Amino acid sequence: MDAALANLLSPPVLCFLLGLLAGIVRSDLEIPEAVARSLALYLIFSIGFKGGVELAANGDLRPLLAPLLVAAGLSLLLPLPAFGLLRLLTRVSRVDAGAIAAHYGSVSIVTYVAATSFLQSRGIRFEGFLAAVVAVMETPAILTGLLLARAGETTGLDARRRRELVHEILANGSVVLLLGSFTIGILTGAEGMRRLEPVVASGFQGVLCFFLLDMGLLVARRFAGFATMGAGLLLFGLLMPLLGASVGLAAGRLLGLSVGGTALFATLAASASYIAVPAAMRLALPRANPSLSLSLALGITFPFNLVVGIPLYVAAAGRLVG
Amino acid sequence: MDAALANLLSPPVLCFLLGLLAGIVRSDLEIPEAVARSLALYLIFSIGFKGGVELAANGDLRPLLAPLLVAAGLSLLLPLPAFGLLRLLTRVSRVDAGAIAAHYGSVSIVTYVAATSFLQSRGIRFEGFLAAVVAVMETPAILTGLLLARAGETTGLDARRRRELVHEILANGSVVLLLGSFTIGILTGAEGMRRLEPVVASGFQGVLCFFLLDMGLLVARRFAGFATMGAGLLLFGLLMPLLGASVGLAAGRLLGLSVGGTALFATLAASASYIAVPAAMRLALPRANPSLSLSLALGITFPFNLVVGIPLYVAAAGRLVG
Amino acid sequence: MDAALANLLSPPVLCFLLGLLAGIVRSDLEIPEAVARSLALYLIFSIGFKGGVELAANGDLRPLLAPLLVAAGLSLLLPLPAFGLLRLLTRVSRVDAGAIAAHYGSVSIVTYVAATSFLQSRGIRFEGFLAAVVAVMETPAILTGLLLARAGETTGLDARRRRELVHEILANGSVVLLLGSFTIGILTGAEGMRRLEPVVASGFQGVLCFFLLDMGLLVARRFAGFATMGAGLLLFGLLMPLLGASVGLAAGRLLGLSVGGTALFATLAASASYIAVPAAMRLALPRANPSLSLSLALGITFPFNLVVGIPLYVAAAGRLVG
Amino acid sequence: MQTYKRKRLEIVVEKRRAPAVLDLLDREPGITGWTMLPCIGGRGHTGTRLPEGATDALDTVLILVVTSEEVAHRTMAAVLELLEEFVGVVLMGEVEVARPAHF
Amino acid sequence: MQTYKRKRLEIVVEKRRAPAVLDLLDREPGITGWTMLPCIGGRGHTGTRLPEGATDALDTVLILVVTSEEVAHRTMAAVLELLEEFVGVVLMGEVEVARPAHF
Amino acid sequence: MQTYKRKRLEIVVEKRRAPAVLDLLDREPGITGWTMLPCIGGRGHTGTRLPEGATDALDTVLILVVTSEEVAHRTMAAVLELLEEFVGVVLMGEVEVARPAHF
Ligand SMILES: Nc1ncnc2c1ncn2[C@@H]1O[C@H](COP(=O)(O)O)[C@@H](O)[C@H]1O
Ligand SMILES: Nc1ncnc2c1ncn2[C@@H]1O[C@H](COP(=O)(O)O)[C@@H](O)[C@H]1O
Ligand SMILES: Nc1ncnc2c1ncn2[C@@H]1O[C@H](COP(=O)(O)O)[C@@H](O)[C@H]1O
Ligand code: NA
Ligand code: NA
Ligand code: NA
Repeated sequence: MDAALANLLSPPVLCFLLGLLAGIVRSDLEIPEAVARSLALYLIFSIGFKGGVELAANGDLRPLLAPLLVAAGLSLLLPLPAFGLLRLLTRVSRVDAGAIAAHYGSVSIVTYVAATSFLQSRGIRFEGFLAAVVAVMETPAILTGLLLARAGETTGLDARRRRELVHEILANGSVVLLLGSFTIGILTGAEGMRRLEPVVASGFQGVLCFFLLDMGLLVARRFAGFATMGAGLLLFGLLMPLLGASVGLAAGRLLGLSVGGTALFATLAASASYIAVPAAMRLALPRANPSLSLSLALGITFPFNLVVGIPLYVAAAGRLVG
Repeated sequence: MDAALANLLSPPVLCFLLGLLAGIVRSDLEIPEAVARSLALYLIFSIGFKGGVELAANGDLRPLLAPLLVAAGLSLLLPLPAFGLLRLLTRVSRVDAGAIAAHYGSVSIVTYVAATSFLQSRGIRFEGFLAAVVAVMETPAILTGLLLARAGETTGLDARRRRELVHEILANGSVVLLLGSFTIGILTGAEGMRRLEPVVASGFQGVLCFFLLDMGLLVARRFAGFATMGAGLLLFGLLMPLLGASVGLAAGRLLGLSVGGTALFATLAASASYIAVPAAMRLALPRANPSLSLSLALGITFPFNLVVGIPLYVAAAGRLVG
Repeated sequence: MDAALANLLSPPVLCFLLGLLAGIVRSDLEIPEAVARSLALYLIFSIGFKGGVELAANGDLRPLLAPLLVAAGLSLLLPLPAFGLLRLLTRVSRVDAGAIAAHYGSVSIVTYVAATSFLQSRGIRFEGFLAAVVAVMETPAILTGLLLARAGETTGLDARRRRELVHEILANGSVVLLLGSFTIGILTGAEGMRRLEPVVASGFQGVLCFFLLDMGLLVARRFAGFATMGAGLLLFGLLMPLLGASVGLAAGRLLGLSVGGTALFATLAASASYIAVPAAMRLALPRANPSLSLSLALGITFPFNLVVGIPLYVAAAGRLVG
Repeated sequence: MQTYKRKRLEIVVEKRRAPAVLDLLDREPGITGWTMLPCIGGRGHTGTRLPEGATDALDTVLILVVTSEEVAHRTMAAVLELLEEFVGVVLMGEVEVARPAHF
Repeated sequence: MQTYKRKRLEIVVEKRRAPAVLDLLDREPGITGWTMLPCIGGRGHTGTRLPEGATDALDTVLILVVTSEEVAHRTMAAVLELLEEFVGVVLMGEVEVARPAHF
Repeated sequence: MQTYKRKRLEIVVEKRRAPAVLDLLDREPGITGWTMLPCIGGRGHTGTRLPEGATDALDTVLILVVTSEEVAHRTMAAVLELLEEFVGVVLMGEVEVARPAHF
């Protein structure tokens, strides 16, 4: 309870709520796109780099393997229950259900960032390699979502489209930046941190605040689409993160992660992508309706996780692991 | 004198002069619009947040009420002498005079920011609630300007336009951001400041410098329009801030504000809006010529206040209050 | 060797390589143009301002004169061997050869910035006035390149075009910003630095990293053009910096500069412009192919200097001067 | 390639009026789509506009609509009525498309 | 001023598909150039797109090509085939130019 | 809706040459306005241009002018003369407007 309130009254969440409010009253407040996207790149770079530096400090890369494999597995498998739930609760087409399922198997980097910020403010530590876990969870879900969407079709993707898709999955900008900055963190270690600290560490909370302000504006704009979406979809947007978080908590516990690490694993499983997957879906499933999945991932699941989910998952991880 | 020189030789003012010079020699120096606008949002957020934190530290919200009421009153009333002066000194149309008067009743956030920076560099403190005063002064002037411009017209705005206008006044982006960040500052207090300090406080002077560099470029571009504007208008752009400042000084003194607070009150009254009001005027008085009011507010009054006005008002406040 | 490895494993160079890699695998990673250009302005402002502050601390402006004159001379003369080499090694037209020669007589500010960052990380000091040297070297080369390109033509530029060109050379954005911030540094000195330190100094390394990430992406995009460019041009892109560096080392030694100063002089002479000169060339030699010179300056010489050249020039300066 | 004639409307309005214009387009059943492009300056009866770092109050956009002749005429009239005294121009041109059902 | 008739193609596609379209244009010898403009929103059969701070996945661009009638028809067909099930529209209009060799 | 015929000029030039073109337009009394749009790339006789983070030297813009036939011809010739050896293209098309006095 106390943690939930602390989360609610933290500058990042308040900035999100401010953006949400501004959007709801249709204020003309607007963060230019070019800047908002650059702030996202900054956040990705920062968590990757800090994770790498942290890992370099411990020196031991072995404990990385199991979490990475489990994470990739989660990303591959979570679209299955998501797809099932969608077919059960809603009447969206198979193609749209596959596309949405892919978003939920993947992860939201900003939700992860907000969770690390929450942990830090509570003084809870977590494993540095989790930045790599984020990267590894971003894209496998795209494959499953695609197979689900195309199942029953006689013609698959032709060879060129398949090549393009594999490329899109491997060379996705946020994956490359996250793994790249993680590697730079490992290679440059404490000395690198000394040089970049004022930007990647001191500036982090402030940038997160501005970025979440913009997220609030974007989320509010999504609300308009809810009227035509149906209660089943909205319900899915709330149930799926809880289901994902449960699986994530179990996985974190099995892997023997710390309280913070388990909470982050849960947060990742609970979150839905709105950067990497939408881009890949335009190529993989161009006929899927992009507004539908964005409205769910951005309009429902993101605010739910940010405001309610994160403190919940941290509390649950505390009980389960602590 | 000494203060005037210190102001002139401070990095923010020198950056403004550099931008001005670059603009006058028609250099191709250019700060991309998206970034300049984001820097403005940063400045607004910072002064709101810092004001809120300051207020939270004192704990007492009561002394806020009188200054806010007086400020709103000033914003409502200052357009009257402005309109009068314009009709006296110039031959602009009634519509344009109303629009310009609205700009001068409202305030320039960047001028305010520059004034706080000047006070800080001189070690003069001021009341935290002044950030809220800024927000409260932004929009009432729009109403008065509109009434002045439309007086004599038989048909007012129709119901839909009136609704749109009220919305524009209340949901104006800079007002929402300023009041929002002020509230976040109050809610998160010292702990919030600890988290955002590197961005909202340490970075402030540097960002202000870059922003003023861009302002210099914009102001220089306005100079081209002066040729066609007539001496009366230019005179108005210099007289009106002095008149506003006098009223502001008196108000500050009556309200029992500190030297810094009185100087800021004067600065606000002396300044003219070029963010909030131009936006509202496009809706309220679409036939008003936007270049005219921007050339005055941005091209004359802003540089006058920045270079000459601020140290003057601070000195006057020192005499009056100190 | 050790220095070369340290350079290679520094965050800025690793960020460049990450961008290069992302570009080569055709990742969709992309830093918005508006932001990338603003980061460049930040870097220019920072080195100018820091140079000015440093100079103000020493107080003595006399030692400036000789280096500035020599620098301007270098910029004027280096296009001559560049032009000769191009005619010898390649079959580009006279106009293109003149345009390319102008780029190589001028300097790359980002290369200079990376070199100062390298020096700082090794604890090697350098003269503050070098920021002014950069400014002075930016544009004289344009004149020589133009004369070389137009030699043999009976009709020169007409009077209006000549005026436009002189204006472009004197009022070039990066020159104005560099000299302006240098002057602001001199005028505000230590007190100015105290106010801007968190932005211009602490943030420097981080911003440089992001900017070089973008440079990597841009350089990779240039690689596509190499196929059609011919080995002679590529060779020129590697030989010319070595030739320039040798001249620069000799000049630094003659001027009695420190090890750091000599290394920076060499770096400047070795580097090729891709900000100021391309802009001027569009006016001076509109028929020159801009992709050709940008591919050379950005695609070959810039990465060569960044990764191999800088540590080499520093080592050479150490032998020659230390 | 077989093509079909349609009308191409171009509407230049202030960015802040664009939502009202788009609402109008979205309410006209004959219109299947539109495309919006940013402008970086303009001149007209209300003076010259160039990009301002400080405020986006004067920004304009260009909205492109391809539709049938009948709908185009109706829409042109409706947009001009909506704009009323506000800033803006509406242009109508000819265009050919290959997938007639799409427009 | 003497002018010559050409065709003016406008292609609206997702930014991520633009490289494929530009490749196609660059491979067609009859085409001497193109111009690409950014869009800040659009509506079509795949719903409404407005600028997103978080992702550029839905961004679109407008590509303008001026060329001869014959090449224009060929290109229109080729672009529509390339787009296949992807998002996008292709428009063809008339235009006059003064330097016929340039296009 | 009653409409009136006008000409629609499109001028693609380097951003750094745009002020010269706009000056020319502002000096022609027959022209009541123009609209400028940003480009994010282009190809022509001077090669391919794509956005550069480092320099805006190669940026281009598209300037749109609606005016009478006579003025359009005069302006097309004047712009081409101004551009001389500089980069750029000028296109002329047909357009209909509803408020003839505005153009
Ligand atoms: N003749 C014209 N040709 C092209 N664009 C125009 C023309 N007249 C006006 N515009 C555009 O429409 C906007 C508003 O025009 P106005 O309402 O006349 O001030 C201007 O800022 C231009 O972008
Ligand atoms: N009728 C139309 N008029 C103008 N632009 C259109 C039209 N239909 C579609 N578009 C543009 O083409 C994009 C893709 O359309 P669609 O493939 O139908 O979703 C839209 O986002 C619009 O930018
Ligand atoms: N055929 C064309 N169609 C459309 N745009 C063109 C064409 N040719 C040139 N352009 C545009 O005009 C610019 C300058 O062309 P150029 O002077 O031929 O290099 C190019 O970068 C394009 O943006
Ligand atoms: Na997930
Ligand atoms: Na005022
Ligand atoms: Na050089």
